Amino acid sequence: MSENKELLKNGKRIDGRGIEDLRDMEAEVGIFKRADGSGYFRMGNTEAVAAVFGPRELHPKHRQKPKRGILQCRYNLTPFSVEDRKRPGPSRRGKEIGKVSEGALSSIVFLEEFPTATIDVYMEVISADAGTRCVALNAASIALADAGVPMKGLISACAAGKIEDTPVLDLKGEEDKDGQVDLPIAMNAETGDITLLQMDGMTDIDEMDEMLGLAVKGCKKVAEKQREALMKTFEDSK
Amino acid sequence: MSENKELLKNGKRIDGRGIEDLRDMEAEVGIFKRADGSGYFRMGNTEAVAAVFGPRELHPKHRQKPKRGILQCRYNLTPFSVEDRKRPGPSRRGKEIGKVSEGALSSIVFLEEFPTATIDVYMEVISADAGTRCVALNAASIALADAGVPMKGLISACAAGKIEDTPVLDLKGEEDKDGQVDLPIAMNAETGDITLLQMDGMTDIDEMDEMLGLAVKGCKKVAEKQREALMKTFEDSK
Amino acid sequence: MSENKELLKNGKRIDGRGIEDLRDMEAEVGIFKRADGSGYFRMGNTEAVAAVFGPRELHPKHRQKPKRGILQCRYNLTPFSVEDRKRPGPSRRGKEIGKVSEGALSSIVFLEEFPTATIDVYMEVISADAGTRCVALNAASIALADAGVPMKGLISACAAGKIEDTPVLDLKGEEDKDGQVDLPIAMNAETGDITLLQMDGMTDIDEMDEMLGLAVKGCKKVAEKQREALMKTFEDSK
Amino acid sequence: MMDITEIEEQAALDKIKSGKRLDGRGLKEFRDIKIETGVAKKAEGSAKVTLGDSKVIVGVKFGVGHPFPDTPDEGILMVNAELGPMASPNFESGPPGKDATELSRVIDRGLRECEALPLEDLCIEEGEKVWKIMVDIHVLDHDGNLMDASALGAIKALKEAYMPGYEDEKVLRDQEQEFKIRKVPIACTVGKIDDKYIIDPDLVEEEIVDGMVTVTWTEEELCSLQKRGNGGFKKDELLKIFELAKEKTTELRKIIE
Amino acid sequence: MMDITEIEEQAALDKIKSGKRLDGRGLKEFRDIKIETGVAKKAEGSAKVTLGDSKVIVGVKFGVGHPFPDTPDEGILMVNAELGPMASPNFESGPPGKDATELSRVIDRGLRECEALPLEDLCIEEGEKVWKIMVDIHVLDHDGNLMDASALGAIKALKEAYMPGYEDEKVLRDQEQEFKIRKVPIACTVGKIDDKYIIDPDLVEEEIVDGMVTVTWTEEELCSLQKRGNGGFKKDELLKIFELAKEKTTELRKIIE
Amino acid sequence: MMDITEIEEQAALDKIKSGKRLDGRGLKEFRDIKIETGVAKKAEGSAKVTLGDSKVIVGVKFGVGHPFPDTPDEGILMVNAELGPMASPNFESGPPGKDATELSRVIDRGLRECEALPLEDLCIEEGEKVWKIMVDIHVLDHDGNLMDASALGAIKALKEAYMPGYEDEKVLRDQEQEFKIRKVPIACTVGKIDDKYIIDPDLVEEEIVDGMVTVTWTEEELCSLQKRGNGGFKKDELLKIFELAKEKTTELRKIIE
Repeated sequence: MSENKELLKNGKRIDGRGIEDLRDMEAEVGIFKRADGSGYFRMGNTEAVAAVFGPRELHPKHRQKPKRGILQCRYNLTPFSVEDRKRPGPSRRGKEIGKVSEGALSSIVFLEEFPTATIDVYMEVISADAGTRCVALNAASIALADAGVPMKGLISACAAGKIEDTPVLDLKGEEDKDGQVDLPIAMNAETGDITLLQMDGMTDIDEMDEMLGLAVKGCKKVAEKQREALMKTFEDSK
Repeated sequence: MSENKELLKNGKRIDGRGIEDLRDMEAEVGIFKRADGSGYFRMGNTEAVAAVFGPRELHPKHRQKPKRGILQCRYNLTPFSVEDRKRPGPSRRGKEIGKVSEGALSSIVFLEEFPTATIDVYMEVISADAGTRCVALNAASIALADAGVPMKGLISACAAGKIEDTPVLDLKGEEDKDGQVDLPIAMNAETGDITLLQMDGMTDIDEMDEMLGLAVKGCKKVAEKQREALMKTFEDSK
Repeated sequence: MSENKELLKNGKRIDGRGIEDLRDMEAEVGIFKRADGSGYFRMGNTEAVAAVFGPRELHPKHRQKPKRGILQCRYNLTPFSVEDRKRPGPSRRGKEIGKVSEGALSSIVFLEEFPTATIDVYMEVISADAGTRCVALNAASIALADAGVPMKGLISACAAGKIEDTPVLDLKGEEDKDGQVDLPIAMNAETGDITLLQMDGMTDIDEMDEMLGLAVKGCKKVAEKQREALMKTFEDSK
Repeated sequence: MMDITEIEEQAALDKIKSGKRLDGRGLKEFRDIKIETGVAKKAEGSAKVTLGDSKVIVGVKFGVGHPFPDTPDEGILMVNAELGPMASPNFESGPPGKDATELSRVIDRGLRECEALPLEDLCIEEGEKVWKIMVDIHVLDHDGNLMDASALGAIKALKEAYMPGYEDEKVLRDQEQEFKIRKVPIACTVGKIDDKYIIDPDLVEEEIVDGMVTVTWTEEELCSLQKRGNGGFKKDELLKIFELAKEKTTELRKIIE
Repeated sequence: MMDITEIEEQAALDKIKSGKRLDGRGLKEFRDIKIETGVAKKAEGSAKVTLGDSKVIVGVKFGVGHPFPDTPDEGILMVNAELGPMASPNFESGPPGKDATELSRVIDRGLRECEALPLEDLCIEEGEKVWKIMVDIHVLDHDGNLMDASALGAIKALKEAYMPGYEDEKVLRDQEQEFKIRKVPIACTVGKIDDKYIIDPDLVEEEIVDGMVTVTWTEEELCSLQKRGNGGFKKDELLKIFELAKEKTTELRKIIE
Repeated sequence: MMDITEIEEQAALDKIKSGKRLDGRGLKEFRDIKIETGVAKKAEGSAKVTLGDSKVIVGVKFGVGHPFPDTPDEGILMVNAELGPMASPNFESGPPGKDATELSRVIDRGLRECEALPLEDLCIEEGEKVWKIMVDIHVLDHDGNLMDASALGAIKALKEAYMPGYEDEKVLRDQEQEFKIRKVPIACTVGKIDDKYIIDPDLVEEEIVDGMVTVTWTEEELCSLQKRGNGGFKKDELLKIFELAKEKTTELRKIIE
């Protein structure tokens, strides 16, 4: 990661945000008919939809676990979500994000209530301007709630990062490209349990402390937006 | 489609045929030992073989239908059937033709007599000089009869088309390449039910009327050839 | 195969070996924990490891044989085992060697004792300097013994070949590349039953007689090395 | 005994035989259609089509590539469709199956046969570099008649698309060049049940029709046909279906333009 | 209890032990062989081999491609075999499995080791463009001994093949240049049952042999060997098998030429 | 009823809660580590790491290829991991799954983020030809904590590797040029069970931890993080884990150098 653009000027970022500001957010619950639960989430120009199917029987049967269900995630970029069209089909990056997303979401679902079953979470990124895995998880989390899956809380995700040696919250595309550190996390906003954590870039423990602090704050704001959308659906359905 | 060759001259086509003439045909039934039914069909330089297996149990089991059997088609060009060698393996074109062939053949088979079963129809094009899907279906249809599958009739297929603004029957290679419309159909020649219909090119309803009329006539002639081949096998086996 | 290097000089080969000499060998049994049996074998700069799993249930079930087990082999070159990195994944060459290895090993295992089961043999070539299939089989054979699979004997393998019109034993890389014939065999050294035999190159029956004679001698020496390694493990485990 | 699906199918069937439909529509009426554009911010053009409860998003991307050997001075059109596991509990992950392949190929032919796109104008360097127009159809929610929804989405996304600049071997997506389509092919799927014809079959209806024909019209010409499903049609029925489709695509054309 | 296959296998076994075969052949006799050429009209050469009830079609296509880096001035030979689901109720669709791969590689080695094809003469532009000869073996009906049938079909199709012209980066298939093969490798598969050797095993016999060896001979030289199946052979048995195969391939050679 | 695995897991859990481990180790102790180099004779660098009963072999190969368009004057690093069926009764053949992909990508990031390799020095011809460094991780025996073993193996194999020569479009592997790595990233995986932290979890422990974090340190800087498994960590726990990993990687660094 290099720094050839001026990303920070008088404490303001290229899009006018302050250091601790998230991009504007939008959330919607229950957007699809066929899925058991579904959700949409947008942060700035990054947006994703998620659909949840299940709990349902897991095939092939030899993969079933007798004492608990499993949660499986598929993360995908639509071909038109990026600058240069992405070839359809699984990518190495997508496989990895699918796996860490399973780790992030499994801990909040009462999987022991669904022995032998699977809960399938499909996330599609519609447009990608940094933070795609966080936005996709935010959509997935409300889709799980929409599906009525028994959950211990909501997962809320956002990234902190470092640009021009300064920790900031929620990188957008140019900041991610020319920034120094990218630190996406996902968190149960009520308990403070961080269930996804990845980091690229060079840093130290003090900076990590600062960036994690920012990210935790960000997740709490994301959680508000998610709850608001869920509440709206709940009210609408009354 | 462009028109840079003279395809019609004094009502005669490049190979001397008139507008309503089919290419010469050849048909043979029962050409293979291992298959439950098999057939060969040729129209001009286009030729195909087909083999039928089943009714037999469908795997994997979760795809079985409790109240009726299914009919599955695989359409394939052999690597040496075309000008430039075709890489082995499924192509998008082949998948689509497989699907419309299933639609064309399923309606004449009493699938409700074979709950949970599959009838597998494999079609291989040996040489391709236009009209491959029709020729392959003609072979498949007699292969189904050869397999003793209970059927409501025979499926007979041929294409009409438009060259130099004139509707003609059964395009051959050069006509297809430089022609304006290609209209392959498959039909139960006894009932007149058209079970495959595709069309490329620009036309209107009047022309469609004319081309469909030609194609229907063509299918009836194909049906005669098919019946003749089946009869011959029947007599041979007496 | 061409002859542009001097491979033989005064009866000595490029590495100083005589015509009937094998390269130096190393063998080790029981090198892995998770596998039911495992082995390592080296001849000169060619080395391979093998792991055996089973007898265990064969999936999918419709492939099970009611009266006997099957033995399945996977032969693979690690990406870094050859000059130019090999792309991971199955190759045509690897598939063929897997198949002939199944033929070579199946005959010495009492497969009739394991109806419906499979014994899976995985062979990985760590470095390839000619004779890889033989070295891999030598490792696989001791891995089978290590797994406690009931066997009629050991399979021992090595290649004979022809360089500068002279039959020699156990080609190394340069000899294989510029040699005239490559003749890998595998043998039950006690009974003299040859269970793998392949040959590339031009030869006649007299030369074959001579080369087979050399290869048979070679296999017997290999068998000694294998037995020594098995004995050592046996003593160690006492 | 009938399961829930069968009961629903039977109800839909009875209703159609009486000249009505379960959701209250007339036989020759489309479900509600909503078309939004600019929905995929990184695409040069995009459209999301909501047809009843079916949802399809189409994105158009421009790229630069080698021309095909037989058309060295023409741009390339690629149409791809994904029917991913998100859209239906019955879909699985993996490469496009028969349904997705048919979907993309029918849309492709609709655009190609009427020469909707000015491919001859999309050559950068003859025999070496031409523009590739990549149309990706992504099905989000499948409640039937994906063909008509996808055809609408594809032509709408193409109408909205701009062409990026190209300089020094680089695609410049912040430069927007005009890109004009020439024809507007529109698909209409007609299903047959006994002697009734229905427009825009939903998922349940797709299961019970005797057969379907997807008919693609430009303003004046028929440019693609695809009979789908298992049943058969008499010649005269087909001619009536083409007429009906012409009438309905004329209606849809107003929404698009 | 034995199922039908087992009963058939037992009958075949008993027969062979008594020196005869179920279909009346002698132990060292091939089934009826029919070879037709020119069967695939778009191929530069083709042959269909009927060996008893086994049917194999082989097509030869020429194309132009990059040479391999280590042989910049030589043409390329590619042999591929497809054992598709048409040929046997036990075959499945998909990429070539172990059997198809072995089949193609044994035929390939038979052609390559004796330098049957004049690959050195097939260079168009050194390091850039050479002819590729693509031999595709397509199994239509599998009743055993595909190896010998395919080897026969491959060499016959190559003998019949012409080489197209090449001008202005285009393959001209209406120009027919002479293309001469130099050797005629022929394969003969010998199976062993107890102390008996059989030639040309059919499908049932392939299941009951102790092992098989496919031996490929040119007029004078042994050019490829492949032991198949599970059993083992003593050295002296092998030498006898090579002799027997030489005798039988000499017979087959007459049919081919 | 509990099966054997569950009994073993329960025993491991009880032990850890009492501050010990089944194999006698302390909570913050690695298993025995053995590193051998030069184990793959055709690789430019290789290392075999034995970590308890886990065994991983890493080979480094150099090749020449096209640079990426956005870094026309930089070499290319590729990291690949294979978790083949040899390493565990539960693994299947096939392309890398989620576990293998995560493994290779975490190792890749560890090397890439701290710029361990002098990629800028590996350009042969700008925009045309650069060196590719291909690091292949091959798991031989899987008894847990493949991440740390693979990271150790990768950096050790790279440290041992030489760079071949390149002349006349050919890679000359008998010429050995110096190739210096700049940083030594080392991974340490820390697992959490209730309020206990363990280092280097074995296979059974990987099943029972609440969660794990793989932390990669160079001498001075944190260069990659990956939380793994299902559980969650409080922010303060994470900071403690990073400290612990720093301490342990400093120990491991001594073995490597």
